[in-house]
Amino acid sequence: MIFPKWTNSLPLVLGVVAALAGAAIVPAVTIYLTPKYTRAGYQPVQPVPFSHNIHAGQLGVDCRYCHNGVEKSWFANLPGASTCMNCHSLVLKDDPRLAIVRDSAANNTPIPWVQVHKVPDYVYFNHSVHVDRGISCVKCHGRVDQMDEVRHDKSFSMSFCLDCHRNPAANIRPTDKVTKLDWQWSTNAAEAEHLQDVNGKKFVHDWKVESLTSCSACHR
Amino acid sequence: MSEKVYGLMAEFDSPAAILHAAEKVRDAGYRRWDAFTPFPIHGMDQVMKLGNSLVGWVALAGGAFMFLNVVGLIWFANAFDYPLIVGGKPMFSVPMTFVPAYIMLIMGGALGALIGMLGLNQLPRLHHPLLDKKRFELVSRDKFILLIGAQDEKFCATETKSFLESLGGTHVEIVEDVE
Amino acid sequence: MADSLNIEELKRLAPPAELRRAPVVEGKPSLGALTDKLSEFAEGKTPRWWWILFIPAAFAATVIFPTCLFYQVFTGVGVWGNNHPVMWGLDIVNFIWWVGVAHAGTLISALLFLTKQHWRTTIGRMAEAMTVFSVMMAGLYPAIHVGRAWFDWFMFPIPNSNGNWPQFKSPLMWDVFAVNTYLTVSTLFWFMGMIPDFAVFRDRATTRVRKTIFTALAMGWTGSARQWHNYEKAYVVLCGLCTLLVFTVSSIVGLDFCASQIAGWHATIFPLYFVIGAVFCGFGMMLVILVPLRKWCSLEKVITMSHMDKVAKLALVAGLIIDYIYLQEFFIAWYSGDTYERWVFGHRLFGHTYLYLGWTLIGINVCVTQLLWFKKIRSSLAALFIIGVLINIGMWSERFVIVVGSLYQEFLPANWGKYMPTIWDVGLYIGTLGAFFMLYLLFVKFLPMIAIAEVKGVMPEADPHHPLGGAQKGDHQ
Amino acid sequence: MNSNPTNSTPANGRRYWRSLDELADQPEFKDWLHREFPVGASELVEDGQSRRNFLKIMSASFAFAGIATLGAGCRRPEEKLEPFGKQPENYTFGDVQYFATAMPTRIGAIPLVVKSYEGRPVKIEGNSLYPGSNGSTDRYAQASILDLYDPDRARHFKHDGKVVSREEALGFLDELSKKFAANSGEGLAFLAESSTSPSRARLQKIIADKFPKSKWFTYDAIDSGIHQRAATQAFGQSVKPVFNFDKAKVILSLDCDFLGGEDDSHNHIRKFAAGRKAEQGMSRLYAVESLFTLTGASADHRLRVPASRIFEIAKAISTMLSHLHETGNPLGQSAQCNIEGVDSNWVSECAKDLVANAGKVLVVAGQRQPLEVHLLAHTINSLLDSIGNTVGLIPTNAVATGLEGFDLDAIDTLVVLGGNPVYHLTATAKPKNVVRLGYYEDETAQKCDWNFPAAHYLESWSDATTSDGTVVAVQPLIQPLFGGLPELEFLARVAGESPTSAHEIVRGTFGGSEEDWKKFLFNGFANGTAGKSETLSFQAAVPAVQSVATSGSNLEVIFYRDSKVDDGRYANNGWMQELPDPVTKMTWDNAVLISRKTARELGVANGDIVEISLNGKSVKGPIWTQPGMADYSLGLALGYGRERAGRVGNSVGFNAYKIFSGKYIENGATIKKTGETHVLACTQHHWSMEGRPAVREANLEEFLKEPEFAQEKFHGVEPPVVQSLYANPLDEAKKTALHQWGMTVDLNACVGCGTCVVACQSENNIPIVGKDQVLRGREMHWMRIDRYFTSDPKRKNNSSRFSLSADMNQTDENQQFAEWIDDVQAVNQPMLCQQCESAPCESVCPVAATVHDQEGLNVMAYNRCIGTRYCSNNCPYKVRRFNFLDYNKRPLTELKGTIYSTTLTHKTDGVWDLLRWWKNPDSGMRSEDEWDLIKLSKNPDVTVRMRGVMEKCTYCTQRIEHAKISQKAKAGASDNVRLSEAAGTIPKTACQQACPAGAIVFGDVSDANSSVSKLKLSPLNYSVLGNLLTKPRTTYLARVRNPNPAMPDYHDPFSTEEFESQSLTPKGNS
Repeated sequence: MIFPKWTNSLPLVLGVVAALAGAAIVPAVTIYLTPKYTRAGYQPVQPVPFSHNIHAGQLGVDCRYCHNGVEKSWFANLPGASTCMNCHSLVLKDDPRLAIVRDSAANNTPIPWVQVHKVPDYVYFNHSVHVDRGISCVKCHGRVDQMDEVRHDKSFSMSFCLDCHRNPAANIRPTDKVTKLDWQWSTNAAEAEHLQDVNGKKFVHDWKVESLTSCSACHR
Repeated sequence: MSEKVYGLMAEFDSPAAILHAAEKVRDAGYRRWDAFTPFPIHGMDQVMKLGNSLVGWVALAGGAFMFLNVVGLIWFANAFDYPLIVGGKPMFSVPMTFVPAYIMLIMGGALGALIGMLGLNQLPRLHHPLLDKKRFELVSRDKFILLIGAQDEKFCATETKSFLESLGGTHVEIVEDVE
Repeated sequence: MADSLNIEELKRLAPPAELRRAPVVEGKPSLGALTDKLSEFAEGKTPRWWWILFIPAAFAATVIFPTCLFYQVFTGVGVWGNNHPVMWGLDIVNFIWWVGVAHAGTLISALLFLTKQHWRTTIGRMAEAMTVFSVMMAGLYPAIHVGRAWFDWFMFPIPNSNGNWPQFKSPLMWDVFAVNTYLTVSTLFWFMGMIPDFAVFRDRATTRVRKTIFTALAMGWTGSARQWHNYEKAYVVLCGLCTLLVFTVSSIVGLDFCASQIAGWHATIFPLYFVIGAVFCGFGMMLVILVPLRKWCSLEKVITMSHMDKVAKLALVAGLIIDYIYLQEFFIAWYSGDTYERWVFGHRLFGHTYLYLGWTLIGINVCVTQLLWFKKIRSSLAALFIIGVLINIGMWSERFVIVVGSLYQEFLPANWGKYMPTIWDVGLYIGTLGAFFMLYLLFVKFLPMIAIAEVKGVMPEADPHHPLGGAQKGDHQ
Repeated sequence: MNSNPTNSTPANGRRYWRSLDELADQPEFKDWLHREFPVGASELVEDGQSRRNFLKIMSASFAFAGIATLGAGCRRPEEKLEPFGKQPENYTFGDVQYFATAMPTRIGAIPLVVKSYEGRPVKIEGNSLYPGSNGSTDRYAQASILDLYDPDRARHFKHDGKVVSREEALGFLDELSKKFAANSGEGLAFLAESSTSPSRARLQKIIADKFPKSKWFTYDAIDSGIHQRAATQAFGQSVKPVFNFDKAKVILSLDCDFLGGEDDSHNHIRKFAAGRKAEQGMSRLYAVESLFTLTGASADHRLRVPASRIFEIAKAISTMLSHLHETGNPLGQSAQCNIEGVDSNWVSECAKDLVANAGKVLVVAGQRQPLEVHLLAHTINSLLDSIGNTVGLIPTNAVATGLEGFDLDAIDTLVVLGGNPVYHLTATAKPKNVVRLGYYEDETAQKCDWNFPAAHYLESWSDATTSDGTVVAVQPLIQPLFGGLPELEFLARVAGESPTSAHEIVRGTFGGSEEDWKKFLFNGFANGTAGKSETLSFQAAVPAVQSVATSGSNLEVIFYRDSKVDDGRYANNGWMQELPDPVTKMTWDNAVLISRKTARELGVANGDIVEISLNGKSVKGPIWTQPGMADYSLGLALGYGRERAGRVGNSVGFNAYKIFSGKYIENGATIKKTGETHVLACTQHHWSMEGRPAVREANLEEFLKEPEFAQEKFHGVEPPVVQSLYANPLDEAKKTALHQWGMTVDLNACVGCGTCVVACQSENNIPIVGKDQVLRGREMHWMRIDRYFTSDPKRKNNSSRFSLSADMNQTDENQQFAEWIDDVQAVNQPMLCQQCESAPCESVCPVAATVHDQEGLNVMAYNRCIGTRYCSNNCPYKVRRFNFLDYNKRPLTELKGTIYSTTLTHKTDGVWDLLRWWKNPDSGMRSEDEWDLIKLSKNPDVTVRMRGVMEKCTYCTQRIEHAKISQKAKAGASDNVRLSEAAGTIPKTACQQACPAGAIVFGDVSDANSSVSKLKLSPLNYSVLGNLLTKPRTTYLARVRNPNPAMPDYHDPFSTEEFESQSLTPKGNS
């Protein structure tokens, strides 16, 4: 006899192990190998400790003050140092943390900001059409006004885009509220949801908002 | 290492012999016994009153499960979750669904049959007391062995042995279960 | 006393000689002798012919095959001769051809089992092995012929963060299911059939290594009546499902063509056409394999001339159906009045560039096949071997003519072009042939190439109601 | 000013833009900083985002699409975004900018609008503001942008073959100028190509004044100035003719390929197409020619005669007309012409037709024809009151061209401006000193002492005059990539002028107020500067030309301007090399064109290399049998056989200049078979349409009788009526979609010039594949022009039935021996994705990589494609193209080879490709500098496809999306999101925009008022292969020919006759 008696339970054990492994691997892959994990949460250290929390949150500077191309271009540009200097030539004018900015403004040496949000090259995302049509910054970038250093908040996977494209009514808001990241229809959650539903449908109808899910919407 | 009696085996020379012996064992009121043969012996099923194998039902269940799953998957993937206009054809229709669902029915049926067979036979079972017996190796060749299990209510090492010998069985031996 | 009575009775009951079934195994061996005979080759010393065949096959499988494969995957489909308009060339020709080769195996082992053809038992296992290995080769082609093979997983319905799914309207999608199912089911069937024989090998094993391996493979098979009971049921079910597969897989491959728009492809006959073509091709391959093996493995008494005769007759039947389909295809093309159809079918025989292949398929599949009507031919092993090789060539030509011949001159003459395979196309084909024969030789050498238990099971000695099975007078119920 | 390059940091930029630093202190650079329409070249350096955006390339890095790149720490690699230090005003990053400029040609200029992305030009369009223009260009203009990014262009200042600094080189020019200022130009000579630039003329004058003893030669290998010289001689004043094909009712072309090989053809095509509208009366074109040209293909009647006999025919016609003019009698028996081999009825009936349409007649002579033929043409034009009607005469400056008096010994220093005289003239001797401004380090550069890299016209300031005399601006879109000099600056430096900046020179020439100047630059042209046509009378004697009878031992040779490489200048332009010749469909080669009969007589066949001997010189080239070619003529395209063109153009074809002596038509040639053969790569192998109703034609008469001749019930053949079992989900989507896109292609307007093909290639980042791949049928053009030769079916031994007909058996290689190719008609059919509503390609894709969007586009998601190629197999139109190899990433040197290097074994820049790919999946098998230029040249709006991916036309979906997004962004919180033709917001596809004939119309078919909807209602509208029920969105307007019933060669269009002979139900039997 080659095999001892305990081997008789081997098939069962192996089966159970395989089942358990499968049960572990599948969620592990879906959690750790998808953009929800690999992208969301990315928070690189930036050359200048610029705080969106202070500027956009506490001081209430509108997003478009710095990202001024966002309504016109596919690209939400980063401001030139000259934009920073509009204020910082007066405020904190000698702060050592702003040395790079002053240098950049004076010598036109670009500040090497680390890119946080990015879609693959074959995806043609256009900021202007979203922002101008009532999709708020917060929908993709999260509460940037509460972040000291910008963090990649959402997954930016294709299904993330599709979720909204399939149901724009649930995400659309008045165009003047687009950059108000903390804006709600109402402070009451249930009421807010109801208003979103009613008004969202109305906007989608009135503005002829399309629910584009075919390839041509994003890929060219 | 403890040894336990597993049963008594007796050897027969022809299919007819073991079939006759089996009939007598059955008639003698034994319940825990089995016949080991190099090939299935026509009529043994009836002698042992095995009835209809459940394998067929397992296969049917496997096939039906796969079929319905594939139909559901296709409807979910192409018509519900992400409907796209493809070639001017409907999102969900019988022709596009039937072929893959049907072929997966075969897959499910086959898997069901194999798994059912293995499961009902409690295979794989790499350790078996009989495999220790030198004479048992002839079962896969040209001998036919009848085994009466020790757990049978009527089992009695000496009586059963003589009973088996009376049936014409040769090489009647005790089979031990080695831990 | 008993013997004489039985013989008297048998003589009375026996049908006339010409209607009598030929014995499955000649020479009336005892069950034990038969077991020895059938295990002999796998247990014996490896003969020289095996090495002579194995070394080149292994070279093709381990050197030529990966070289061609990696070169193609790393460089692009452009290394092949495929072009615009002939986007599919040898890759798909060989795919269909290999699928075809596979089919006879399933047909022999499954359909003939259901129809209770006992003679199938001696060649069934070899046919199944042929099926398994050729489906492996076939399945490889669709996977690697694509431009970006590393994205093949797009074709499987795996939930992903892109939210994308495969497109189930595509016949190629059906192919994915069909080929995978075929590979899985035929492997299961093949393996399950081998379990009792693994037990035979286990019990005969003389070395510890063999004992260990075959004990593991036999999975504890004891041959108990209860095991046989479930086993037989499962076997019948699998046979039924495999029979369905015979008709389904090639039909689905045929759907790749008939669901398209192209003249020469867009025909409802294709599923049947491909099934019969596949079976025909497979019987050809069966002849090619059986003729030498029965001799070299000294299996003349197990795979008798009667077996060869039956395989040849089946090949003839398949060939005749194929001929009918050819006739019908050309007739419909003419009768339809469709310019494009007429052009394509006219060009198959009377065109240019590929007309040699067109005539090859007519010459072999229509003409050479008719030789099988003659008993003399059917009883000549050399003739059968040659016809087997020719059938494979003929069917390969047919695949080529269908795939390339319909693509190279279709609707708009401005698109017309030509296709010539490159060394990488041919190299990959040689590589798959090598891999197939390498696997087959390994199978023959190491695994039970004949279904020992099954053959024993159909011997008269195995019938408890037959005198040779130990039946006494009065046992008949 | 968008940005301030002086402040840029080139630290992480590639070597190209280093020049910006070096240049920063140059005065012309400062000038560039302050000019009107700045560009953001510095962006290239500064902004990582834009650099990424150069190339929307998809690569294997996305193998885990949706799982993100598994870089360090399971995160993607860090990328930097580097914004401006100073925020530029009025500039939005990512926005497209358009600048007006012009491409100078020999006798004119093409007004252009160039699309620029982050400071680099990416696409050239015609300037539709330009009076009369429809915003079209020609193929050369479309392809010229690739030259800008040519990695092989001259990059260095060189002296005696060694690289010198820019300062040193410019210092030399100063010395040169001083040296010759001292001796008033003794021994100084200039050799320039002709130019219409007023600024250059001004500088030329300055030079002539400053160096009175210097000499100036203008020489072009392709002489397009003959029209002007002939008109000047004919009318006694310095005028150039403008041909108004749109005003003509009857046009007679005397070997004039005005639709193809002649300069300014895009204007001619536009005007010609305008006069050929079937519903509104159409002109009739008679062509007498030897080569089969595009003009011949468009002709209603074509007479094939040797080019050297055109004079006789012109003479006969003019004699008949003079007779009429003098006697007032209609043409009688006396006016029969007696030319051997020419049907006299053809000539006399043609003459009658001319007379009958007096005042609306236009006779044009080809530029390769001698002056005498031109004079005869003007004689006829004058007799028939064409002057001032169909022929405008615009006053112009007389330009001396040619090399008369060019004496090498008398020249001390020769300044060569552009051109490639060593190649064109096969010159061997050289003057003492040669200074050259050249775009490439070509054959001429090898022989020059000093080489100055020239700036591309998209990099330089200049001006030009179009063929109708309008002054247009040439302004730069990008700083010279390799610091090349604009021609004007170079000349100014030689002249010792100040300022030397081209900008200031042009500004100086222009004069006028600042306001006018701004307007000039904005519009790209100066309004109202077009020449006014003068009415002059013919006043010249036409000398007789002795015609020579051609035969097998006395062949005629015709040297013609190649439709792709021009005189050789585009030899290193891959788009042009790979563009199929409009007539032969040949790529990457030229050949000895010959007629079937002549080839048979001389025992040569396609691909045989023959040696042509002419006047003691000889050249070897492969034979190509050209249907419809005159017997005993050889057609030789100039511009090939370059030895130092660059990696693309080297040793492509053979150099016909070797036997060229300045005359475009020569007699007395003989050919000899060498026994060698050469493989020619054509993109279309089969010549005949085999009677299939792909192109549908009728004569005008039939069209008037039965306007719906082209409908689905084409000539009595009913399409099968098949009802689909299921409703098309697109029909449901139509209810809510904003637009439904559709296109019509007017086969009556299309002449097959191929501009659309190049435009599509430029717009959609379509790679070139090289000759070997073309031979394997793997060219990548999304849009192709199918060209069929049709013939009298009676001459074909053919039948569609199951017969062993000779024709069916014939391979494409043997078409050249078939007699039917002698007299053929040609039809062209632009073929692009038909955007079928029931697209066969979609349903077979296993991964849904190609699906329909709600607006009826058959879209293709490249990043989803796995490359099963099933879609292409199932496409009846075969308009899908597959990346068999990594065409973008393969090195240029592999364009001609057959061995494919693979990432497994190949090294680039000394590193194994597999390793490079592992580190950066975007890297190619091309060296970094080459790869960078390639990235620059790509359109960032379109994904660059990797190998293994199927690609196709999507009606320029990037343009549609751009228009839709702009409209939606503009609409904001309103429902004004629909694009409409009335509002001018409908985008144009690249092919549509480029088409000189306006044959392609694209638009919203759900808008009943759009022009495409109206065209689809035309009775001429039909679907190709409509009976397959694919329901194409691209439909065709059938072609109507307008032959003269009185002519001896009047017949139904051959394609119709072929169709009827193949059809089971003959005409009238339905």
